[in-house]
Amino acid sequence: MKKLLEGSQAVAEAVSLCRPQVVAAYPITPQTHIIERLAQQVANGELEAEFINAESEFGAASIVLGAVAAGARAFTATASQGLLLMTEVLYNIAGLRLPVVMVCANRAVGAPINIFSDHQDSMALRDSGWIQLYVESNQEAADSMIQAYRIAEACELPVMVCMDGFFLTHTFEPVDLPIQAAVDDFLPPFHFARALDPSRPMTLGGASEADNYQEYRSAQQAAMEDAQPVIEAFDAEFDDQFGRAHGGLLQAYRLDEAQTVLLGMGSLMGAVRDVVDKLRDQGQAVGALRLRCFRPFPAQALAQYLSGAQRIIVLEKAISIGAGGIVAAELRAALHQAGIMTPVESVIGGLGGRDLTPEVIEAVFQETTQDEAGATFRFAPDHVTPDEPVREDCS
Amino acid sequence: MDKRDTFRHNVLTSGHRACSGCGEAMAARMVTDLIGPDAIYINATGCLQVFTTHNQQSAWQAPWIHSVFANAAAVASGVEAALRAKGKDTPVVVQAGDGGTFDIGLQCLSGMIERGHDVLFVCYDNEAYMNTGVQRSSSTPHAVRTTTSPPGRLSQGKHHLKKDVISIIAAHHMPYAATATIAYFPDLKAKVEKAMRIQGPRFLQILSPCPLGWAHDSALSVTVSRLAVETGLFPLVELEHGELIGVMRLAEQKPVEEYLRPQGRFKHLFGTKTGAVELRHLQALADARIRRYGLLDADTQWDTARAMQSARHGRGGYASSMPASEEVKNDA
Amino acid sequence: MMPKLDIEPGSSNAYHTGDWRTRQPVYRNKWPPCSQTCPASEDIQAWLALATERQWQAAWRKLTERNPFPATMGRICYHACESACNRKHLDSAVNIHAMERYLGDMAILRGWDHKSSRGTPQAQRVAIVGAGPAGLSCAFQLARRGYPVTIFDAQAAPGGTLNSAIPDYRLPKSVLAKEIDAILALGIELRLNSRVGKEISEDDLRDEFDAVFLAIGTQQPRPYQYDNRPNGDKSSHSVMSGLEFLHRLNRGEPMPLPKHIAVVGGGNTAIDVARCIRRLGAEVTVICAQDSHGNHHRELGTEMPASLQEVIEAETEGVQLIYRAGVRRLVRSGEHLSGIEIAHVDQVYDRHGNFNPVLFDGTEEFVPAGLAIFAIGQEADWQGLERLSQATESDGVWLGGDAVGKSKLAATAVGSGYQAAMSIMARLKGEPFVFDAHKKAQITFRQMPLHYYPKQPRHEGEISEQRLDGFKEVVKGLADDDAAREAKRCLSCGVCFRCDNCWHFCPDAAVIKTTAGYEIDYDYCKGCGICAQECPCGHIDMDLDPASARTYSAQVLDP
Amino acid sequence: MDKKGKSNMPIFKEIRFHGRGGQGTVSAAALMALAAFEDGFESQAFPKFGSERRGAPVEAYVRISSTIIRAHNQVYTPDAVVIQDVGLLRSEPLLRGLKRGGLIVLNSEQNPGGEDDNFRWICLPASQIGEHHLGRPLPNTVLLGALAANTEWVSLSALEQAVTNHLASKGETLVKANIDALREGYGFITQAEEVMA
Repeated sequence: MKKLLEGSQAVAEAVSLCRPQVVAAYPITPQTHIIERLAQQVANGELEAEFINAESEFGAASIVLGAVAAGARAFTATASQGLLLMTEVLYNIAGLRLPVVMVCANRAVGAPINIFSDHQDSMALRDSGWIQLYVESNQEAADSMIQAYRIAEACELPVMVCMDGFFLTHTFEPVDLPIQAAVDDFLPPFHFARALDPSRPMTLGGASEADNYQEYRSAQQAAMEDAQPVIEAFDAEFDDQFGRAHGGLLQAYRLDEAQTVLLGMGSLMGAVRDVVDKLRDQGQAVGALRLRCFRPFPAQALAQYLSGAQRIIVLEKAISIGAGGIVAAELRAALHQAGIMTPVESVIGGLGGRDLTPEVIEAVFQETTQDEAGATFRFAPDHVTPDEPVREDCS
Repeated sequence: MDKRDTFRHNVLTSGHRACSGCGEAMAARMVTDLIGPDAIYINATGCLQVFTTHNQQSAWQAPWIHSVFANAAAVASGVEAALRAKGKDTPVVVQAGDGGTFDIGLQCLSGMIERGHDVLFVCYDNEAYMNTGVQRSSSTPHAVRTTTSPPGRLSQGKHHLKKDVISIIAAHHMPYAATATIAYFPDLKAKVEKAMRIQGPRFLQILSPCPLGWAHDSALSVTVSRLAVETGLFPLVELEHGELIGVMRLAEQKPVEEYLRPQGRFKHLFGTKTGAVELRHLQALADARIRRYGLLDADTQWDTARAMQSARHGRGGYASSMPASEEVKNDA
Repeated sequence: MMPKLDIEPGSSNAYHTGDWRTRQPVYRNKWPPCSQTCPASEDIQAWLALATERQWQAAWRKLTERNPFPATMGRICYHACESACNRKHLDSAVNIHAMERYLGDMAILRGWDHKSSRGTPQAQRVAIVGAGPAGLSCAFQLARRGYPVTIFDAQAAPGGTLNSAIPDYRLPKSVLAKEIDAILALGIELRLNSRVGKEISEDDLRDEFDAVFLAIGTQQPRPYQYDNRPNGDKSSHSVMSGLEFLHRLNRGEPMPLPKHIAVVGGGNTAIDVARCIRRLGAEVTVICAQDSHGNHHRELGTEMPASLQEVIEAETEGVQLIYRAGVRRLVRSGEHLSGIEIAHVDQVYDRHGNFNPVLFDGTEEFVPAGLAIFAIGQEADWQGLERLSQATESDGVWLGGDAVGKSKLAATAVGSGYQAAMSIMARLKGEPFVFDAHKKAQITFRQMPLHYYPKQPRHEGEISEQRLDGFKEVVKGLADDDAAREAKRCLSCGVCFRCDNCWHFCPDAAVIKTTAGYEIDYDYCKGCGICAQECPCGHIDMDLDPASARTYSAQVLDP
Repeated sequence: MDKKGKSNMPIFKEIRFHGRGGQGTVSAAALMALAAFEDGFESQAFPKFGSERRGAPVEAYVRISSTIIRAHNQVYTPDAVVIQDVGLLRSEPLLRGLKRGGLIVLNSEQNPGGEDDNFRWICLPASQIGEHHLGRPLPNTVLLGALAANTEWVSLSALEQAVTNHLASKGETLVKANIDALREGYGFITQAEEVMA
């Protein structure tokens, strides 16, 4: 049944439906409402799980590492500084091929310290070996939790569901939560073959040397490659069962005959769709492509979608300092590899919570001046906030 | 000079964005004014850092740096080492909340103390993660409601005990470690001044009520911190090289209920059978702390009554300026 | 523009957190309970504050602004101020009356006078009838402000009841005389042995003076009845009024007394009489219709009216008291009294609140007594003043003192004289007069966190060892050092004494300390209320901030 | 009010709530969105992002739409502004972006000089009413009632349902008190000639 839920609560309810046995977390804005809700569920007896208040994010990540290694389904969530403090452990989880699922409530990274949303934190972990799904709405955030456990456990890869802090975590909007039986149907109980168990004493996390370390990494890479069809397939299966799909790897919007494609990740794509509709109404051939799965990077699928585009604009809320737009750079590489030479405009904005409003997105589209020679990206213009009451009439 | 700064420096000045009635803002203002502006302050992440440095505005009138949550003591170690290398003796002071002390910052703190850095580490203990909206920390007392230790069908608030951090710190055999609270300014002053006279690592744990997280009236921050001491739940102690050298005696032991009642974070304990068990538990914890530190029979003149008493600087009763004295007008 | 990596110190001052405020602290002087209760409206706190600094003369001047009888009142006033003193909720009340006496005695000893406070001479003349505390108080206030005053009194000496009915062991005559002399030294004309209607006519008073203040006191015992015989039975040596007894004693008339005496009454006069009798060597029993002192009885309204301290002194001196007892009849053998029959009093006051005891049959007891003294109140004697007493302030006539009003305390008379003086002056100047001393904001101990004050024992004057040996003063004055220390026991209720609490505790550094005191910096004050909560003396109020519609509660963690 | 009939009407409204930390501002926005959702609309509610300090100015936003709401941006040009504390007027530009003809629901006994004909002012002593019903001067549900009565964007019954659901865990007494407060607020209807469509 559809309910109006805060994003954090929707995610917590969805996690709860996945029957995690261990939840560990350390509070950080804007992740807190997720773990607070889970804590309340445990206190009320609505969720049978061990809820562990860690002493740091480093501890929280390590707790879920241990929990999954011991064969339990586990959950954690963090953001920003907390995600970076987890970094060493997150690489380790991925290297151990433990199917951990976590939420990153996307937030800027300090200094200067800033609690508002951008993608700088999770993008910094892009090379860690985690699957990363960037969600657009609270509905998708909730559904993606259920998909994430299925994907993680099927691929033995950890999954990070990235949802924009505040824009999603703190926003109430309609969410349809599935019933427990349906989720149980979709997501079988977790059986971890390599679980630590005296009846089958195995060693996890041993040392490796030059003659085989690289093979661990190539195996991870292969697993990532293999995960792409799995992600697609489970999204389709989810659609069959629950009547909702989120695009699997990529979600296209009005791409038919689109000459210009606006591409981006996360909640900003809602506004992008509104802009696309408006521009289409004005006769512009514009479409949108949402990159839901950033890791594994769906290079081939992207090339297929974008083969006909004449103008590609990538909007992204992170910057690789010293290089520029991360998604744009990877997209250029992918298109180049596919022999598509359409230039990719890289527009960076929304850092530290700056609002990428429909007006800003439209302005980005309308900007026709050439980028400075040699520039690989530009910053999005600012939204102009009216200080005085506007004289636009109420409808 | 601004008349605001005539009688003290206001190292932590106005315009900061702490909640109304913030105990931590009060404690930090007291401590930093006692130390003065000729010091370098290192702040861990937390309320104090957030509310004093909002968006390109700073409430600090002394050199101050914030890095991340866990590393304040290590940053301070570096600052102190640099000053030593440059032949300076500027005091170095760390300010952190209980999260940055008891939990995420404990490792760096332990390292700083073990290496003997000449740093004063001040922990403003408000017994939970208030900056993120009241989640439990290892400093949160038993049975307290927070958002991550919520009471529910299976729970009476936090299951675990408040970490005895002063004992952990003192076990480093460091020169000076003490507890204090905002309610007893003369005591706090003596401890800060003493700490500033001592070389080497020093530690102060200052109980700083949070009207938001403790859910008490914003006017009661001082009152509540006084009751924490008077009930025995928060003993005021001093340790040198791991040895207990002084306590604040309780002039009168108050029942813990007096302390718990005004605080919403204990509200769920009242009126239920399971809650009553936790109330007895909290009383027993207070009794045990009183016995452990000898708070009722310590051989010291310094007690909770003496430490409360206001200095009488001027004469009171300048009521002669009151309108009651018509003579003033008529006689003229 | 590149934002700064280093931020200016104190730049947060640009952000005014005062806008967050819904309540605002305000420094506001309160009227402490001692002054609230003082019938003479003394600014007790102010003169005690001066005394803490050993500014004795300044303290005395502050005190005498309202009451020119400190040495007298310090001895005989029943000090309601001390019953009201907030300090009794910490340890024990400040010994205000001893301090008052200390200052009064010092003034007499050092010869301080009131001349320095004389105001500009005025033309309008005021006549005062009665040289008791009310009349003298009124004369004092008017004379200080330059008005020519003439006092008429029927007696041969001034002082009224203070002179005629207060025993020497409580008030030595010389002390009263010195204080009256100091008042008269302001240039007041005193005409003794001058009874209106006899020595001077009502018309002359009206004609010669611009204003007349009638303060004739109560010199006539209230009528009492027993055996259906009225009190006019003056032929009897076995029955008299308390007032008559005290007058005769004070005049030094010899009074042969029987071994047992019964005093009927529960007021201070009854106790005075009883204590005098003890000093004259007889046994005495006080028959009191009301209950003994105690909270329960006070709540019921049946507590005896006499001062508790006086009762304790009386009991110490061997006075017997019987409560809840009324006189059924006098038991005589011939013309001699052998005793009185008393019975249990059920109801003391009737439903209108009038004293009207109901005695229960069958509860009679016999109290042996050779003399019965009825001390059940006294009344004014308006003979010769029939017309003036009906006049009003608009006719230029004021009434005051014991003769009017319910309270018969000397301090009330002093306060009444003060009020009359103020009213007369205002009328003579054509200004409106509002007496509002008791309408100011009060302060109770509940508004004061008393734990901020150290406990200190109350200093008492020494008690004479030979108290029943004649009529020497029982209580001695305070020692000098004790007086200074006792003054410091004043909590300064409602009035700032610069403890720094508000300044120390403000989380927002929004209290500014100055050489003159403290100021709230409303640019930054968030209105948390800690300063008000922790102000030891309750000097700070939390008002609704004028910019805010309504206060909101910060009590409960919101969902 | 008929849910289906309502949801067929194309509308898109944005509301901004101003209050102080601790006044239930975010809750008010959530209740408004919940009620609109009850009425069959799409809706969205969210706070001004950032940490909330007790006593500090707080904002929250609501969108109500007959079609799906996809954007997650802040509200810049609201159709109505709800002001929970008149004291905020002295420092915050509370009317910024408010559309011409927009509604201002203000917790104040008097109109503090809002003679601007471009807006409609509803002033009511919501704290007093709140205190009367709740024992605490909480204005939020009272103002919601007034907002609903003067806009017809949401029905009273939907608001009551929202309050009942949202506060269920706090006990029946609190639910009832809030509904009473809501109803009294609903009684404050503008003097103006018409209500907004």
